[in-house]
Amino acid sequence: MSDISLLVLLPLLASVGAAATPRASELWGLPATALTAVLALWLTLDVLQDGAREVAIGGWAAPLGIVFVADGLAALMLLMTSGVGIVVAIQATSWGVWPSSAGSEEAASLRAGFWPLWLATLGAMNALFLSGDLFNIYVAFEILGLTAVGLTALSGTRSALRAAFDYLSAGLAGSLMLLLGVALAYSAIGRVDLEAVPMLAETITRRIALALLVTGLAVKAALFPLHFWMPAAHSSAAPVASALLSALVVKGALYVILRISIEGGAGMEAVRFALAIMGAGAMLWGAWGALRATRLKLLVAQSTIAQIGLIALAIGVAGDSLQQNGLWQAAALLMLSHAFAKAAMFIAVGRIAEELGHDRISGLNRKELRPGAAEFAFAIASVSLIGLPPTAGFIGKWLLIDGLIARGAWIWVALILIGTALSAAYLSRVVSRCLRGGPHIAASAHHPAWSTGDITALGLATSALVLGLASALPLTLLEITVK
Amino acid sequence: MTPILYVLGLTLTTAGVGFLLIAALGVWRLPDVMSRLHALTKADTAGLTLIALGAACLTGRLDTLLALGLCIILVGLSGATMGHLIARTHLSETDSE
Amino acid sequence: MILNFLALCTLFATLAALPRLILGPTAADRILAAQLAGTGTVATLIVLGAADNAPAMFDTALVFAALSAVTGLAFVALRRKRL
Amino acid sequence: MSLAFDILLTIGIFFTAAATLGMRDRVGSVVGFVVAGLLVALSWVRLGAPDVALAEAAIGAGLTGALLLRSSGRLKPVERLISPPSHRFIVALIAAAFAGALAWAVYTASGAALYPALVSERLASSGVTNPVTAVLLNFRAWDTLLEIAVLFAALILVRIVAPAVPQPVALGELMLPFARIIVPMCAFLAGHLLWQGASVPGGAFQAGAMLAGGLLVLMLGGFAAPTPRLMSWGAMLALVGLAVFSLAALGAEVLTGTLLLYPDGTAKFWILGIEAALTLSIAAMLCLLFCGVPRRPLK
Amino acid sequence: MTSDLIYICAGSGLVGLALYRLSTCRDMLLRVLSLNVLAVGVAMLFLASARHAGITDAVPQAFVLTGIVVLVAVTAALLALAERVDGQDDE
Repeated sequence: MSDISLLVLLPLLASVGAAATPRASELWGLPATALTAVLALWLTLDVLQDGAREVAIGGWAAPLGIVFVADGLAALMLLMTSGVGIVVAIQATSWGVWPSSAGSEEAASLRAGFWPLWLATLGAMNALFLSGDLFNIYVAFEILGLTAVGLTALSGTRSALRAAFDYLSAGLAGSLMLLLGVALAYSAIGRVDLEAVPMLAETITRRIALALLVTGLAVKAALFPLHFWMPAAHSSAAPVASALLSALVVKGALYVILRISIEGGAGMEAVRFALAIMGAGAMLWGAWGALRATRLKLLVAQSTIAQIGLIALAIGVAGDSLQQNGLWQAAALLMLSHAFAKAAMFIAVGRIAEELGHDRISGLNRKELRPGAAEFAFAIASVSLIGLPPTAGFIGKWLLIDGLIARGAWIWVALILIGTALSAAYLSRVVSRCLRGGPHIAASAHHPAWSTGDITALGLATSALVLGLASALPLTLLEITVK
Repeated sequence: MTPILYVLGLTLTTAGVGFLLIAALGVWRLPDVMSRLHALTKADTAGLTLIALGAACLTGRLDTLLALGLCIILVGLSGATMGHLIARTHLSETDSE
Repeated sequence: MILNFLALCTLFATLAALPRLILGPTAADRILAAQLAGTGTVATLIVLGAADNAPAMFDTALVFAALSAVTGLAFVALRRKRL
Repeated sequence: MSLAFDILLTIGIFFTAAATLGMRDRVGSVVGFVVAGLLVALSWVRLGAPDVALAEAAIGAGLTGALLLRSSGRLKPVERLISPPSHRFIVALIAAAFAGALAWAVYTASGAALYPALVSERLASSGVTNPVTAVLLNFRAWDTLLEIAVLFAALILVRIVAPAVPQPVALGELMLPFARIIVPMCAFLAGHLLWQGASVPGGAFQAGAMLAGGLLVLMLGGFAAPTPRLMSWGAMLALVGLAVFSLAALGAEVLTGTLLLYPDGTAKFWILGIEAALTLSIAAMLCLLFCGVPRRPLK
Repeated sequence: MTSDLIYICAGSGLVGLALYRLSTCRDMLLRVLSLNVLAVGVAMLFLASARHAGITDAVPQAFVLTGIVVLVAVTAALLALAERVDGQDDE
């Protein structure tokens, strides 16, 4: 059995197991997540050593069959998913899924719901990253869409259920747009594997197919102006679920957009330009929303819109892979750093809200509480999201701006800098309130007690920090492509 | 295929289609639910039976006879049952109003 | 040729259920229209199968015939509960 | 004449769909959608896709209608449409333009046929003679595996959301002979479709949907109330499909070294075995999607 | 070829209709139905472009079959969510 097929089937089988034995679901969930992480690491080492791999499933080569493509980009994404996933999974074991507000029986059944969903999400994301076929990507997205909605609905509140409905219907509309693009691709060139993408970029009618594909993906990635479903879904879910949704699930769609953009070559220029414009709009719109947000979770969700915009902009301006200017590597690196930082941020927010009993931003500085580890983790994650050195976010932005300056595209540089300034502004709304010491803190104030939430949030946030120091590794990994 | 079978099949099918059209007309034009129901359940089952028999003659193969015969039984059965149930539901609904 | 015309007629009979479906006025009328459309579809499939000499269509007709009652049944069974 | 048939059919489909989406009456919308499904199945037959027509018939006539009717009784009445006419007019204009562009793009995109030659060339070594089954369970079996995972994911989502379990009432004596004939017929047809799927249109999905239809008749007729015990057995059966398919995929890999590559000459048995498990499992999953999943199995 | 054009037009029309309804209507059941109509339109486009020399290509048929099963799963999930959203204040 190869690591590639197990990367998908192991989480799926464990998910079946966890669904069949709800009381022992953690016993399935943790080992399977850990094992998948080991497999991802193994695959990455393999790719580093022997180069990219293509495996024809069932021995049927593309275009008729489906091919697994394990190149550097896919390996990096697998590693990112498993890395964030394992930490969030650890968080889920001790903290439960939803803090004490629900009865213990209720909490137990919610926890039993979490594991099958998370494992199926993991399997679907791995299938997505490895897939070399557009229709297969559509099917993987449907699994992902359903499990992500399940994670949203897990908390069971009315607002979460409403958000889950909107999420699922928007997701289905996006999938159907994607499928429409696949249908058009089929009718134009008679094949739907990823090799078809460069051919799709050839004539104007075929580019409609590409545009439809990217539109569908943009809905799934919550890219402005198709993000309408996202703030409610991400902010009303339970914190662990929000972390997974915001850090990982949207990356699936961004990854496919990046993959299509790389494969598409020079003919995709118009689509890429549109992506860059949408990305710029998202940066401004998300920042505006985050500046106006009154609740902490909503602020973090809005900041995800802005960060997705930045990544989309990076994909949009990257051009095709033939220009070795490192811009698309910047996009991949930004995805990586955002995954770790955003997961850290949501867990930290959950922890802060648990401590305070609410998540209103205006009530963050309380007399009787000193800032604790969660606030600290939030601050580190903010540093990474803003893109200050030495984080991975910084390296990503640096590569991006460097490439753009070399090309003389000053407008984009200016937009990115404005976006960075805005992200500093809205994140400092929280950080300044959290970390400000001073006379208003009572002498008797105590630090919150340590809990797993602090450790996992700190762990994720420091990973984002350390990734910046060790960013040579992902960059070498990204060099490895099939061709 | 013998001409007699062909002509017979065509006649049966045409008659069946006629019944169906009458059923459709009934559902369209009759004034109230119960009379529509009455017209529909008889006419469409009869129409379908004739059409299926006609098709069996036209294809002239024995193996299709089984499928077509089952079609007749199933449609007749569900038509009768559903007609009864819909009528009952409708009556109980109008009674309770 | 004649069979194709007959298929057209059965399709027309099927579609003739639509006004009743849209106008109602009662829910029973709409279910009735669905019943007619179901029978009409089975008939159309049979005529088409005879016209193209493709007995595979009879299988589809059979599936429709077997399941044509489910919608009506669901209506009756779940409706009565709520009264 | 067949052109006239196609035109009448497509116009019928379009207007039925438009009426469905335009009606305020919930039962009307749902029944309209079911009727549109009937017509759509006819159009699949016309387009030369009997496999798809069978699936549309089995799922559209059975499960979808029952599911939508269940919900139509539980949802609040339709809200007043809030969009102002000017907005609606602009949206209609955009939608029409989009549809036009789409039709033009599909029509002018010259269809280079790549798959038919490949499929017919490799059909002999696929183990079955129905090309659609060969694609579904051999050439692109990975899609099918993930599709079963989609059903599974929907099932765990429904378990979390936990809609109320439908409680149909007994419908009287008349139902008994009806169910006595219809339900065995559904089971027989399911077996028939499963078996013949290897060579002519049919297969696991159609068979599973057919079986689910029979179970729905049992349930709605009040003969088999969805008790918790029954449902947790059903849930186990529902999980079997994904497990068996995944394990078979891995087992094939152990034997041959490639995922989903069946050992030489035995493809037919693998495919039939997988299909048999999938049929039962799909039937169980579709039924549970209708009647809800127990949140916890009984102690 | 002409009959293909008819079905292409019908499929596109259904897609347009569904998109129109999706963006003008907030009612949950109608949105679910719109999404289903959208899927039917996409499937029709798939199959209408699948006919080559009188034979329908098997691969898009398999795609549409997969699409139908996926759609019924998502529809069931959507309806379950909608029922809970609407039913919650009754509890």
